[in-house]
Amino acid sequence: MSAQAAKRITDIGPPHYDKFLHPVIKKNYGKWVYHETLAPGVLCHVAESGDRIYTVRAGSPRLLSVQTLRRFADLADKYCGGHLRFTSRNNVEFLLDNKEKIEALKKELNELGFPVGGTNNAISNIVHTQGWVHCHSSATDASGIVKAVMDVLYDRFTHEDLPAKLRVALACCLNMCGAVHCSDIAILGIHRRPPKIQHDVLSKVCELPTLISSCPTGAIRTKTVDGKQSVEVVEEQCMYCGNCYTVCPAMPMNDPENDGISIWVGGKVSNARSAPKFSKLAIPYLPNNPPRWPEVVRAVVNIVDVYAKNAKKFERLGEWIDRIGWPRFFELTGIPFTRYHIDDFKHAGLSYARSAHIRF
Amino acid sequence: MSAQAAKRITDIGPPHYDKFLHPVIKKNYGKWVYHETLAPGVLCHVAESGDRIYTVRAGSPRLLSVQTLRRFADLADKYCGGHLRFTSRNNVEFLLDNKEKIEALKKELNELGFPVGGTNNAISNIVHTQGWVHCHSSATDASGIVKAVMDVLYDRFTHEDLPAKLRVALACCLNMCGAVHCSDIAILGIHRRPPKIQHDVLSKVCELPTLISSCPTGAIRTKTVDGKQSVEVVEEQCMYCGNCYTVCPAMPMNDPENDGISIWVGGKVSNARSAPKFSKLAIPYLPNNPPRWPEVVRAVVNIVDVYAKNAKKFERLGEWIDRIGWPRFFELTGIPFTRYHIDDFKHAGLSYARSAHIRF
Amino acid sequence: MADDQKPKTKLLDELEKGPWPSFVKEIKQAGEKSPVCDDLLGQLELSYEEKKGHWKHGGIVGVLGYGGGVIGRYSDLPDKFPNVAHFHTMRVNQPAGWFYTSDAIRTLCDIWERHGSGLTNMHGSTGDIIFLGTKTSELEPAFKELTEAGFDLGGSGSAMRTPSCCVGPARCEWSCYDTLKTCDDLTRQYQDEMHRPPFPYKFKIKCSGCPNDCVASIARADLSIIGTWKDDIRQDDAAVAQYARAGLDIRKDVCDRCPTRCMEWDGQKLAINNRECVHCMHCINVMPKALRPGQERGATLLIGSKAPIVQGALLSSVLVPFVPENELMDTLKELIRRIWEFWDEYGNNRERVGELIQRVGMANFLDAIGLDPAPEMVAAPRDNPYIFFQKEEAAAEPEPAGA
Amino acid sequence: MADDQKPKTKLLDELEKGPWPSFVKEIKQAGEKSPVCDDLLGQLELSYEEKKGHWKHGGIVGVLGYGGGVIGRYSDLPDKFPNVAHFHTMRVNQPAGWFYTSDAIRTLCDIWERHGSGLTNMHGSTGDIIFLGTKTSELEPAFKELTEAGFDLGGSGSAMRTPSCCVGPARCEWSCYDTLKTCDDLTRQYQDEMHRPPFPYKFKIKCSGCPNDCVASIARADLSIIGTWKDDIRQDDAAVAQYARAGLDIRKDVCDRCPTRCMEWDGQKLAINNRECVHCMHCINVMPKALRPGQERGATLLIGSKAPIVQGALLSSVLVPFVPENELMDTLKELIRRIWEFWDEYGNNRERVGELIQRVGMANFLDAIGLDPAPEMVAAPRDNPYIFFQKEEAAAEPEPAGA
Ligand code: SRM
Ligand code: SRM
Ligand code: SRM
Ligand code: SRM
Ligand code: SF4
Ligand code: SF4
Ligand code: SF4
Ligand code: SF4
Ligand code: SF4
Ligand code: SF4
Ligand code: SF4
Ligand code: SF4
Repeated sequence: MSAQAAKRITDIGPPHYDKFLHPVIKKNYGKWVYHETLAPGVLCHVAESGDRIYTVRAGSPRLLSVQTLRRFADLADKYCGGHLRFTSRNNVEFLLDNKEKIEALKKELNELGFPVGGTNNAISNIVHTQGWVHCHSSATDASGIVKAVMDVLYDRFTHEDLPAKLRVALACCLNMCGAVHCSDIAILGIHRRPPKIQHDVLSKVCELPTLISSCPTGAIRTKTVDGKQSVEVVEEQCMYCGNCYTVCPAMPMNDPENDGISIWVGGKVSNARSAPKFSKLAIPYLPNNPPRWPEVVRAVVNIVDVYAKNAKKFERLGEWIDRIGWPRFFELTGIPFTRYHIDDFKHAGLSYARSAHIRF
Repeated sequence: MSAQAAKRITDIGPPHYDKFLHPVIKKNYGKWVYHETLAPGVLCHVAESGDRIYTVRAGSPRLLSVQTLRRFADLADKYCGGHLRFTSRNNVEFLLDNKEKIEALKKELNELGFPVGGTNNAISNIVHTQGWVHCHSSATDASGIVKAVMDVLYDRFTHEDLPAKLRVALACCLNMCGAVHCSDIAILGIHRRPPKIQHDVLSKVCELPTLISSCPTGAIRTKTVDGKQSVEVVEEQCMYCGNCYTVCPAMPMNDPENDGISIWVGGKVSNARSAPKFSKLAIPYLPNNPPRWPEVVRAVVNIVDVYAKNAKKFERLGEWIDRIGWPRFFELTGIPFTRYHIDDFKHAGLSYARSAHIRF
Repeated sequence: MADDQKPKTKLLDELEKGPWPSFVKEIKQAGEKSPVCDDLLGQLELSYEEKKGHWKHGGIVGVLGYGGGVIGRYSDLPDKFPNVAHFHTMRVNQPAGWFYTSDAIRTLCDIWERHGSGLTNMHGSTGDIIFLGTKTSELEPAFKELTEAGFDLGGSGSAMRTPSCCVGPARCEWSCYDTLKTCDDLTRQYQDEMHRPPFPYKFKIKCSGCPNDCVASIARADLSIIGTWKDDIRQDDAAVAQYARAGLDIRKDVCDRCPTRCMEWDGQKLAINNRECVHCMHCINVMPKALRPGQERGATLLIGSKAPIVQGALLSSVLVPFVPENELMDTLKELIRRIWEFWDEYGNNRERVGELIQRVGMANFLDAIGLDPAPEMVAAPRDNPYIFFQKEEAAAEPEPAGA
Repeated sequence: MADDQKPKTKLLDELEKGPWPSFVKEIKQAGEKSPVCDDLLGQLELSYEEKKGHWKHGGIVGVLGYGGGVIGRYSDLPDKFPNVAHFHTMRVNQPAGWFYTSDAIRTLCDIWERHGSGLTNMHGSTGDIIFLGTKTSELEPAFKELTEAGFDLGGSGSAMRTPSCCVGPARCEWSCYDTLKTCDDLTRQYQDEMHRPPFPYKFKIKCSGCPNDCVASIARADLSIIGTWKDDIRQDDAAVAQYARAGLDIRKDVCDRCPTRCMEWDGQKLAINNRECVHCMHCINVMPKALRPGQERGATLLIGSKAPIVQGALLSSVLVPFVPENELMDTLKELIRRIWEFWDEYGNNRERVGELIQRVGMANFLDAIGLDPAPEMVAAPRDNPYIFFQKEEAAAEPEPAGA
């Protein structure tokens, strides 16, 4: 090792992107005029100069071994002069300047088990989180459900046959690291029982004022248990958000019998046509049923299918529901409407139907 | 007096409406097919039977002397077989079965000083409240402002030349007896200083717990003043709603220097096209300037004129603003946008612009 | 009172000018017979000068056996304006739809000239006939004459208020239920609740025959009854064509303004996708000769609107999406009973029913009054994941049908 | 490790089947070289059997001098799965736009094979390269090799997070500012705030080149930078006509879906009323060859989005309607400084900046950071009359211009 390398380097940030850009991109940076889709997963961007850059997008499980990454690197070398990128939904994109090489690349990717697609009105990758693979908070797994769902939605990834983009996201607890709250379909891990308080250690590992103020509904009160300072949870006021556990390990939420999945629909992020919107509750609870979560898969596929069949061109899922109305959404999907669908948190009143606009 | 009359009669309710209906109405009750407008203020409803009932609507100050009422009764006798009604906006309607008599009736009404109009896309009467004529709560007068405004909007009452209906309402305090909160233009009396507490009588005339809990922002705290149980108001937390005064006379709000008028726009009640909506703040404060409140009159007329000039056919004021956006509304009307326009009450966050939809 | 004794009303006199009918003229006119009006004018002129009101806070007065219907009012300058030292108003149940004969009007005038200021509001914001200003001693005599003439008082305080209704079937082709009958029936049904305040706070009912909502029920009534229809809009194609010929731009003015865009006009034929119609009335309003509400009629019931105090204004929200006209009265009575029962038990002092629902949550309210949750009740399902699962359900949830 | 020692993963094996690429395969593949992965699989299989996670709550670990960038993670069954007794992740700043060369990828792989599980997330939800699982003793060596290779850690805890950006000008014709440069500049600028948690809570920045918002900035960033333009949409009429000829129904698919209906298509010519355009991108998305954003480009700055905990999810809301591209970096730096100053002083522990604004009110926040209120900041002005008038203003209000 050199003398310089021995010095501890800090606060340098990432390598400058410039080093990693494809030469065609570097040359035409900011000078793109339009794009075309050549096939699902294959885009062509045309620059003012007339130059073209081709993109081949492949689905990824996001959780990648170095072995697979090296295989991607090899493909990039073979087809792209060593250039690739990842997308904001964790797909991998190969950047080519030679249209002729596209088919061969697609073939190799398919052989390696990486489907090409996810563009335009396909279902793209499911943005997701850690689940049982790496997080202490999870009410469910992440990668397993994603795999089970995408196995069944596979053709929706490789074909662009939906009325519009459809974004699925998953978060394994209410912290929502997958930021699922604005997704066409959100799969959200939830608890359904209050924390089980570990009175014996609580005051040792947690700060009581922080703990008490962490509860959005004020359900936590101090209590002395067996002579030790601890807390109690007013069960009626607890809606199982787990925020107390985030600040205090002595409030574990895990409960195999009661943890599970809720399904949310109709959110979006883009400003295209309608403003961004939050996803709304479709199904309050489905059980955790590893390894393939059949109830969850069925629920998601059902919603996708009903949407695909009924929505008009350019209607995102939430825009479709806005047109047909929520009653019809529940009718068409066969999902029961329950007391849980009616908001009762802070702004609940604003979610009531405050007009006589009704479809029969 | 007869023996029967001597007995105290109670709980009989109003006379049955049936007794008061015009014979043509009685005959065609529930059997109307369509209507036409013959002139501003003059409607013709056609029944299945082919019968027609003609309505002549006249503007009223609502505060009516028995003398004027008797004059209305005389007109009803002369032209309507004794039949008249009032509208939900306090206009008077004469009901005729003879088209020929309409012009003569209109002429008499005009001579008596009662304008005919208020239908369709005219500005109808201003729904209003008591003001200094009869209420203890008022931050302003009611009838005086209505008179001053309608004097200037007179032609808008007698002509139907607006893009759509335009409803003006006035309430003299935040209790909003005029229910102005869903009006195209709302004129609302407001206070701008906290109550002046009468410590000497407070505990005698008011219940402290009721008083304290009456404050929407929790601004009222118990305090002992000169040895007497009383309260204090945390000034920073008081937004001058006057609810404490409603429950406790020892908290008067009146303040000639600071009381005045705020102007709200874009509300509606009907479900036609868009859902009902609340009026939104346009001008936070205008001074009380009796007898003719010139600032208020100018403000209302300005908004009406800008709307009349810019809105499309069938666009209610709020629908017009929805299309052009609030920034343009403030630009076109020349009204300054201030910190007061930004909500800071319960649901404030939901009123922020949560999209990148911006007009430049 | 001699003319030169009349109060000087320099400011108010300004309001006799101008084309709109003048309330000052009305007061002066009544003043010709009633000295009360002179003092009213005097005090009002003072208010105009000082920019503040001169009425004292409330005061409970009324007629024998009634807890409501009169608003007590006292001048804070009784020495200066002795004739309005007392100046109470009486709220009188209006006849449904505000229909009168000239005789009825004259009867009312006579009573109020004898026992009050001779000033009225036709009508108050809630809908009552307002007899504006009298003294305590005249309340009972006025009441006696009123009831003898077939009139009765309305509500005030923590009581039911006089229901009101739009002109409806009496003169409107769009009325989807009998608003006058409903309003009248309800007024009669709840005389006791109106006259003997039994509630945590006031309760208002308003009846509109169709979604145009000409009595503003959705903004101003604890219970809003809005007529609507369930089947298809009745359509007369010939009349549609006639509107087009007469110059109406059907695509722009009708189809493009339909909130769900469920109408198509191809230049020849208007096609309405009635399954997507939200019954907003717009197309019918624009083409009254060509389009009419369907024939399966009834009403939507909505709950909870009110003015801003305390927790912000509310609009009523859907409680029962559709009640057929012939079931309306029975449904209303049963529902009102259950709502009042719940409100009685759980409502705080001065808490309107809409505020109570906000506080306890719609789902709990529905439980309490025995209604099932329906998606029509919400603009959208919840967007926050803060669900209070019911104890018995956790650990034993069946898979929902649609899953 | 011999093959027969591999853990039995009956349930997980099911997830090797099916067409979508399998994360189980990935773990097994990495397991060929790293025993860590076997224990990960073993513990995960147990989670699948028991339907619960087996990680302990948090734990603070890191590299020297940094307070963030590593997520401490410990198994709650360390005896059973000793190789994942520690299983920390390292968050590594991704290069802007997630562009790599094959060499860079290989470098990362080599480092992580040497010092960790050989498992990654490409990428984490915030955008970092995630090195998934290593033990405490390997953190510092891994860090050393990373920095030597030109990489650095991202943020965690109450710190700035690695900003992220859409592909922008690198490959998108719609980018209205240089998202990569902005993202890279910001990442470099705030290395200190990223590595030494100075805040009440986390702070995220995301950069999207246009309102399509391909990095979901409006939903997932405390500061959302969304490209937009101020002048007219560039329009190529010939290309419009070509779309029409090719079968696009311009009226239905473009004009009727424009949120403000500011476009007219008469079958020949497309007319856009650009004053009413809200820059939603729809028409441009549908006709990329015919329509393009204007040339007066820049960005809208929005503030405050976040996930639901504690007071409900937030979307970012408009803070600065438009910053020209050439002023963007300076404006951002100044604004961020002021925002952080205010948040530092007034933010509660674990209070995101969006929550703080909700708590103190937007107007007060604007005052504090020195911005004037603008109507673009609100969807609509307030609808409740609960206005806190400022003391000095009451009693001395000038008449507003428009009155
Ligand atoms: C590569 C990527 C950006 C990146 O830096 O990684 C990207 C790239 C493009 N987006 Fe995107 N978007 C990307 C994530 C997003 C996201 C973020 C997300 O999904 O989390 C959104 C917001 C989604 C939402 O609203 O929930 C997004 C909303 C759009 C839209 C608006 C769609 C709509 O109608 O709502 C367009 C326009 C269109 O597709 O017509 C769009 C259009 C495009 C175009 C066509 C832009 C262009 O001219 O190059 C690019 C290829 C489109 C495609 O995939 O069909 N892109 N795009 C992201 C690919 C993710 C993936 O692997 O699938
Ligand atoms: C007489 C009255 C009912 C009553 O029982 O007294 C009434 C009567 C009619 N209304 Fe109304 N409306 C009456 C108050 C209302 C109100 C309530 C209010 O103003 O406080 C509303 C809700 C206003 C709002 O949204 O803020 C109302 C919203 C409508 C609408 C919907 C207008 C819209 O586009 O939003 C229509 C339809 C139309 O005009 O095209 C309508 C239509 C009608 C029709 C044409 C119905 C018919 O076929 O007979 C009637 C004559 C119309 C006219 O005045 O132009 N009426 N109408 C009320 C007259 C008040 C007045 O003196 O001006
Ligand atoms: C007379 C009338 C105004 C008018 O000029 O027409 C009126 C006058 C008063 N109202 Fe009202 N309200 C009148 C209709 C309304 C309406 C409109 C409506 O009913 O459609 C509202 C808004 C709708 C609602 O109920 O929310 C209304 C909302 C209030 C409130 C606020 C209630 C609330 O829950 O927010 C108060 C305060 C209170 O009850 O303590 C109030 C209180 C009052 C009091 C009794 C003053 C008080 O604080 O005690 C006023 C007596 C004035 C006087 O001396 O004559 N008045 N009040 C209306 C009744 C006439 C009638 O019976 O026909
Ligand atoms: C790794 C990652 C999920 C992933 O699989 O990609 C992640 C993982 C964790 N997040 Fe997250 N968050 C991750 C992106 C997000 C996002 C999405 C985003 O940044 O766009 C969000 C929603 C957006 C937001 O910030 O609001 C998010 C909202 C949270 C929250 C809730 C914060 C809030 O204000 O509501 C917590 C709770 C906390 O901070 O105490 C949280 C906490 C956590 C912790 C540290 C668990 C905890 O309670 O301490 C998780 C560590 C898991 C582990 O062991 O690896 N994570 N977290 C993401 C970071 C990777 C990266 O650096 O690229
Ligand atoms: S969503 Fe919850 S469980 Fe999943 S990674 Fe984030 S904090 Fe952990
Ligand atoms: S889980 Fe959430 S609601 Fe329940 S006690 Fe903990 S913080 Fe409070
Ligand atoms: S609005 Fe206020 S001041 Fe006016 S009548 Fe009603 S309670 Fe009295
Ligand atoms: S005026 Fe309103 S905010 Fe002020 S102290 Fe009284 S009740 Fe509270
Ligand atoms: S509410 Fe409907 S039915 Fe009643 S008068 Fe108005 S338009 Fe006619
Ligand atoms: S009533 Fe309204 S929603 Fe129904 S078709 Fe007519 S315009 Fe459309
Ligand atoms: S956000 Fe806009 S500029 Fe960025 S990639 Fe998406 S479409 Fe292109
Ligand atoms: S960008 Fe959106 S708002 Fe602007 S013209 Fe196009 S479709 Fe309409």
